[in-house]
Amino acid sequence: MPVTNEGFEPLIVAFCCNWCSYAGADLAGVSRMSYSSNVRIIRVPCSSRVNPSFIIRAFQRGADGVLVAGCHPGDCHYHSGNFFTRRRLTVLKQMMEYLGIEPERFQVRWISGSEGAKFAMVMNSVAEEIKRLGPNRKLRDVR
Amino acid sequence: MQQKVEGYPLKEYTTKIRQIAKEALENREVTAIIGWRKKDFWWQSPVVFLEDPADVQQLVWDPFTIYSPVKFLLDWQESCAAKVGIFVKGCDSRGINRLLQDKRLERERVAVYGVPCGGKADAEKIRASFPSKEIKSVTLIGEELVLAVGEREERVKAEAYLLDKCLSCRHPNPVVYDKLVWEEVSPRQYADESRFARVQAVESLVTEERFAYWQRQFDRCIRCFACRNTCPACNCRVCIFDQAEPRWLGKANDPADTLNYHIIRAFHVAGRCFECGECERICPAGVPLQELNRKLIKGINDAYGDYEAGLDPTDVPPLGTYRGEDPAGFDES
Amino acid sequence: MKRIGVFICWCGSNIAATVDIDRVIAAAQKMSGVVYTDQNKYTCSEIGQAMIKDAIKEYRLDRVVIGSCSPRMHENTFRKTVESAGLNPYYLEIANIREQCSWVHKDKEAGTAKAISLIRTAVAKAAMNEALFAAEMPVTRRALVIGGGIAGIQAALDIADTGFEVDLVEREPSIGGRMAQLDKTFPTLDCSACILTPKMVDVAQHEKIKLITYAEVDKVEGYLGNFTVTIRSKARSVDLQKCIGCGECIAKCPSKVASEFEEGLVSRRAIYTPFPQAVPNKPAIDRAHCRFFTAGKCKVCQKVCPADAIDYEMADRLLTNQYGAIVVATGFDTHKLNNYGEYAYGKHPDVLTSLEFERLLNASGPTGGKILRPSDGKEPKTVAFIQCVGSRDKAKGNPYCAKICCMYTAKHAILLSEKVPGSKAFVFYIDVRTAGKDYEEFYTRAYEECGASYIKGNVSKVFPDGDKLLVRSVDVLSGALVELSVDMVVLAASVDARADAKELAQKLAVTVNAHKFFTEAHPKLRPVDTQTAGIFLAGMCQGPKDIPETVAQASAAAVKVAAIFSKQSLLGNPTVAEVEPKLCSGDLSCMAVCPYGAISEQVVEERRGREMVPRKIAQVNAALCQGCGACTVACRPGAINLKGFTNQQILAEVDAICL
Amino acid sequence: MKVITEKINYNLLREVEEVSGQKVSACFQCGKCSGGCPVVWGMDVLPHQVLRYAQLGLVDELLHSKTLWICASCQTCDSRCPRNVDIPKVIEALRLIILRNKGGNYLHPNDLPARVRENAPQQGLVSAFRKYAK
Repeated sequence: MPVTNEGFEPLIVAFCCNWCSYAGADLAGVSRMSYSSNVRIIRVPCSSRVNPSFIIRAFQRGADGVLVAGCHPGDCHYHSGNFFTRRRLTVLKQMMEYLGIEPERFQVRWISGSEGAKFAMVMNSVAEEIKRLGPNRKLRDVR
Repeated sequence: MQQKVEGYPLKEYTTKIRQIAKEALENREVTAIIGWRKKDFWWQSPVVFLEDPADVQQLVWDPFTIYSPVKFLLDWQESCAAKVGIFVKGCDSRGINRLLQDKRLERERVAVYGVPCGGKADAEKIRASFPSKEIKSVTLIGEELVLAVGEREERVKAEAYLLDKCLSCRHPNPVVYDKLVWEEVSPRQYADESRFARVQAVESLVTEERFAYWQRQFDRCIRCFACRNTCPACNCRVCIFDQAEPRWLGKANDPADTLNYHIIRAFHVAGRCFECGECERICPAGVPLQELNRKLIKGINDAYGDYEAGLDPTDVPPLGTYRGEDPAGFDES
Repeated sequence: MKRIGVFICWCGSNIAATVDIDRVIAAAQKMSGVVYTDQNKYTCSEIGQAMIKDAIKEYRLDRVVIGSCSPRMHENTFRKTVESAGLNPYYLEIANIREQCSWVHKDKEAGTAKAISLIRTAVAKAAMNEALFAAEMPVTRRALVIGGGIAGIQAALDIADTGFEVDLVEREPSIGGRMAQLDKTFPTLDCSACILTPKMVDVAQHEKIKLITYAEVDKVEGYLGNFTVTIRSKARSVDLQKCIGCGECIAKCPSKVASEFEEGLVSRRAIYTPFPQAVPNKPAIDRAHCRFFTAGKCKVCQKVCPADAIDYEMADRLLTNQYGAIVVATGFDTHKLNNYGEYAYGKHPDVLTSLEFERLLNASGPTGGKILRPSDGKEPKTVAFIQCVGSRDKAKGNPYCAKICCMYTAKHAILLSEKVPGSKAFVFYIDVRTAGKDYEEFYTRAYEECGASYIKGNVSKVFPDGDKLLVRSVDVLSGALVELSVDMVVLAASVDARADAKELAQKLAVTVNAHKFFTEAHPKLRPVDTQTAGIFLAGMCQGPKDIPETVAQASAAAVKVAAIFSKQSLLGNPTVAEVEPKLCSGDLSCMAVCPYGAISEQVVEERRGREMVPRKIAQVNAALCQGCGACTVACRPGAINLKGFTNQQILAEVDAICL
Repeated sequence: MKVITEKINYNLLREVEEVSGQKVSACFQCGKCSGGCPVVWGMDVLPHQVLRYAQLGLVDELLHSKTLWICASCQTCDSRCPRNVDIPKVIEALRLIILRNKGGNYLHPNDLPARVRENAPQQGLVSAFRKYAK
């Protein structure tokens, strides 16, 4: 049966580090680069502040996709935070895929404060992928 | 390769264990001993605490001393300041290191007696071939399992009746001990090949099949938290799943919460799990938790280099460190 | 229940054009805890801010949510607004409905829905906001400078000139460092000693500077404003108070050792000053080579000393001092050429390193400033300079560029042409890098005016050939093979971090990179800071650089120090991690991931039954914590939380944003 | 080709510099001359290589090169050189060295095909002989 996701407006939660990706989002705004309004941003000081529990919780509460964005490796405002992020979220992502969650649902990207255009592009591509996948049913609370 | 009878004599092991325990208690080196004893049924050899030297006759070493005694050390240390002696298999000894690395154990308050282990028997596998009610005793002689079934004695190849985790065990000899009970045994052949076999089988499924497979497993989960309670790597004083503020995990039986529990539990032991398999053994619902734990071990090994937890209590687990050139499991462009 | 006020800013038409403000207000009024809502054309204007202050007072608001531009824009403005109305500034939460909403979404329907969601999220977080206070830390207004080369000298002088006390620690018997070894400096060719010596004297005479030579840092504890440093003052065996610096002892000392300062080209005595202009110009006994200390008798120096300053009994002393800030200026080592057998260094006396050649050029050097071949004392007519020896060599040297070699080799070529008329320099290079003011012109002078022949091609091998040296290479520009017979070969040895840089880094709780150069806090924007607050870097210890850059960095570090000392006390960052003792298991996973060394172990007394028992848990030093939150995820039981971004707050945000 | 101590002929290089009035050592081998030369397709040694060989003291190598006779002295290279080296003058100097050494003419009027001889403008002929003959 062909799945049509016409009219489906996904909800995407993006955890953005204050120094790079959140600034990148601001730059996208200042440059008036429009991107999908399905993306909602939560500001965190560093991508290493993002607890896997937050990600799972977002899915439980109905997020159709979750994105964690931080500074490029080596550029972390806190020197090494994103290096830990990289290991932790690599493990989490491997596990979620292993448990049968579509890889596109949970993504991690490096977006610097000067990459407004990249921010907009990534948001659009993530929104597009999630739209194609349809709603998150696997990790969503039933009640 | 046929192992000689004298290479792994369970009876002598037991005698030696009792002797060590007796001496330690009598000399007041320790105030209590943690070991195993025989219970009512042939497949039961649970953990026992002894304080009286006269009780050491209860101690046994047989094919069913499967249970890890390590986690009891936490309770012991919380409740009293005295020194305790503990008998450990290879896997249990890595649990000691696990607690040491997590600074949850004071080494000088524990006397560790290492017992080289030839593998433990799987009661399920035995029941499948022999009438459980007629089995009187089971023992291991060399590479043969010797069963007293009714009036007969049955001798079968042990390998077919050992626990899966023992077949893929890389460290049958204790890695930390104050005293070794017997000579070291040689690690099992083909252990490495079977280590990730089940993980690879699940990996080979497509996404939707994998999800369906795990849903079937987790559907049975009653969230009794036994896997957490028995796991030596799950040694937090207050587990996040027990906290009310913030409430990390919903209390109702929602499948998403069950998934949440299993993802976060596995994440918390990632890079720290040392494959003792206690979680899977204890699970009343038969959730194959080792398939999840080992997936993370495999993933970490592939990405960040081979690492085995519980071998060196002074190193830093893989998620507590990094290298600048680490690969990522996501798009880094 | 919190009393939350929500204020929506139009930002002129910037927000109002894409977001239906009235609908957002209507939605906000229904949110839990919201007791007041208002809107304004420009909330950041004085009128807008006054409106917030009035509402706080009139409606007894205890949390404020502002829907406006990015918090990166006006968070501080509005925090002050809230504070002036008597609330803690951290009771404020901003919803970014301009940069991350109205400016990026064209559709008013979607924009309005998203704005409502963002406001709801901010309200959910604000309800959990707690009053935060920055920790106040007293400052010890005394600086420690480690290393007495040009970097340390400049930093010490600049700090001292701002009126603050400085201790300058140098491990050799004299300050001066590498620059003292140099003859001339590029690109102006002014004499190194002429510009350095006055600064060395200034250091010695400055009333705010305490010079501690022949000493090393043993232990560093504490944090920004409050470091406790133990300095090991090595036994000099000469009493600096008594010594008059006459040099009698040196003249009579019977033990000779290769002079480190002269790069081993000549020898010094066991009791020695490293070089004639040394500061302090008083000797030290090198006990490893002193006849008395090695063989048990001699004492000639004691006999000849007119001031009775020789003290064989002297022992290392440990000095413990308090400092508010530390400047690390420990310099560099030259690359050891053990891996470069092809250049015949050590096999033929006329193959020299650049620093050895520098000493030949120097008027106070072993040849009195004449360029003479070590083998036969004759002037070399042709000299081959080989660049990048150990630099840009992933295989057996350093992968990085040593940065200074191109320029000093140009200098050497120029000086050669001046000192040996009719001579010819051949410079073998991979690339010539001359980024710097007047540098390209200087290099041009070498090949255009001074006749240096630059050959693009790394030398493959140097063959000793009688009293000549045969240099084999290729000129990659023409493709011609090159085989030249020269009188001398000079190797531009790469620069390495100090061999013991990592040990010092560990003492300081700062990091080094793969090549043991100290790591700056940010490669572009904080090149002088380390990631440990209050510890700064100057000069080569951070990475290859030339004298102007070194001096600039040293002065920059001095300003950073002075900025700290300009205050009586420092306010810390209030959004720091904190440990909940009940939850902490004490496994210190947090400590492993903390880039600032802000987490340590502490023992707390805890009730168990009817007794108190000690237990080890983690503790956060708020002065060191920068608030990244990496520890919060490393902590499995969630015992360590980040103020301002707590687990509770973020989970509440997640719950709200998904509604 | 090989640069060896014995082959280096700085005397000849000095002569080139004297005749041309150009400083060969000024060139830093950026290659802009060769990149823009309109007749480079016919050359065996490219303009920047001419200077390189000269710098290395390998003037002899150049004297056998076809390039000297292909160069049209159009000054394209010279007008673009960042180091202000007038390459046509250097090449001219090399030609002169050959011619002077030979003591003869490279181009004799009889070498020209009859049709060229008859139809070529006089000014062109004069200029050609100025370049190719003594």
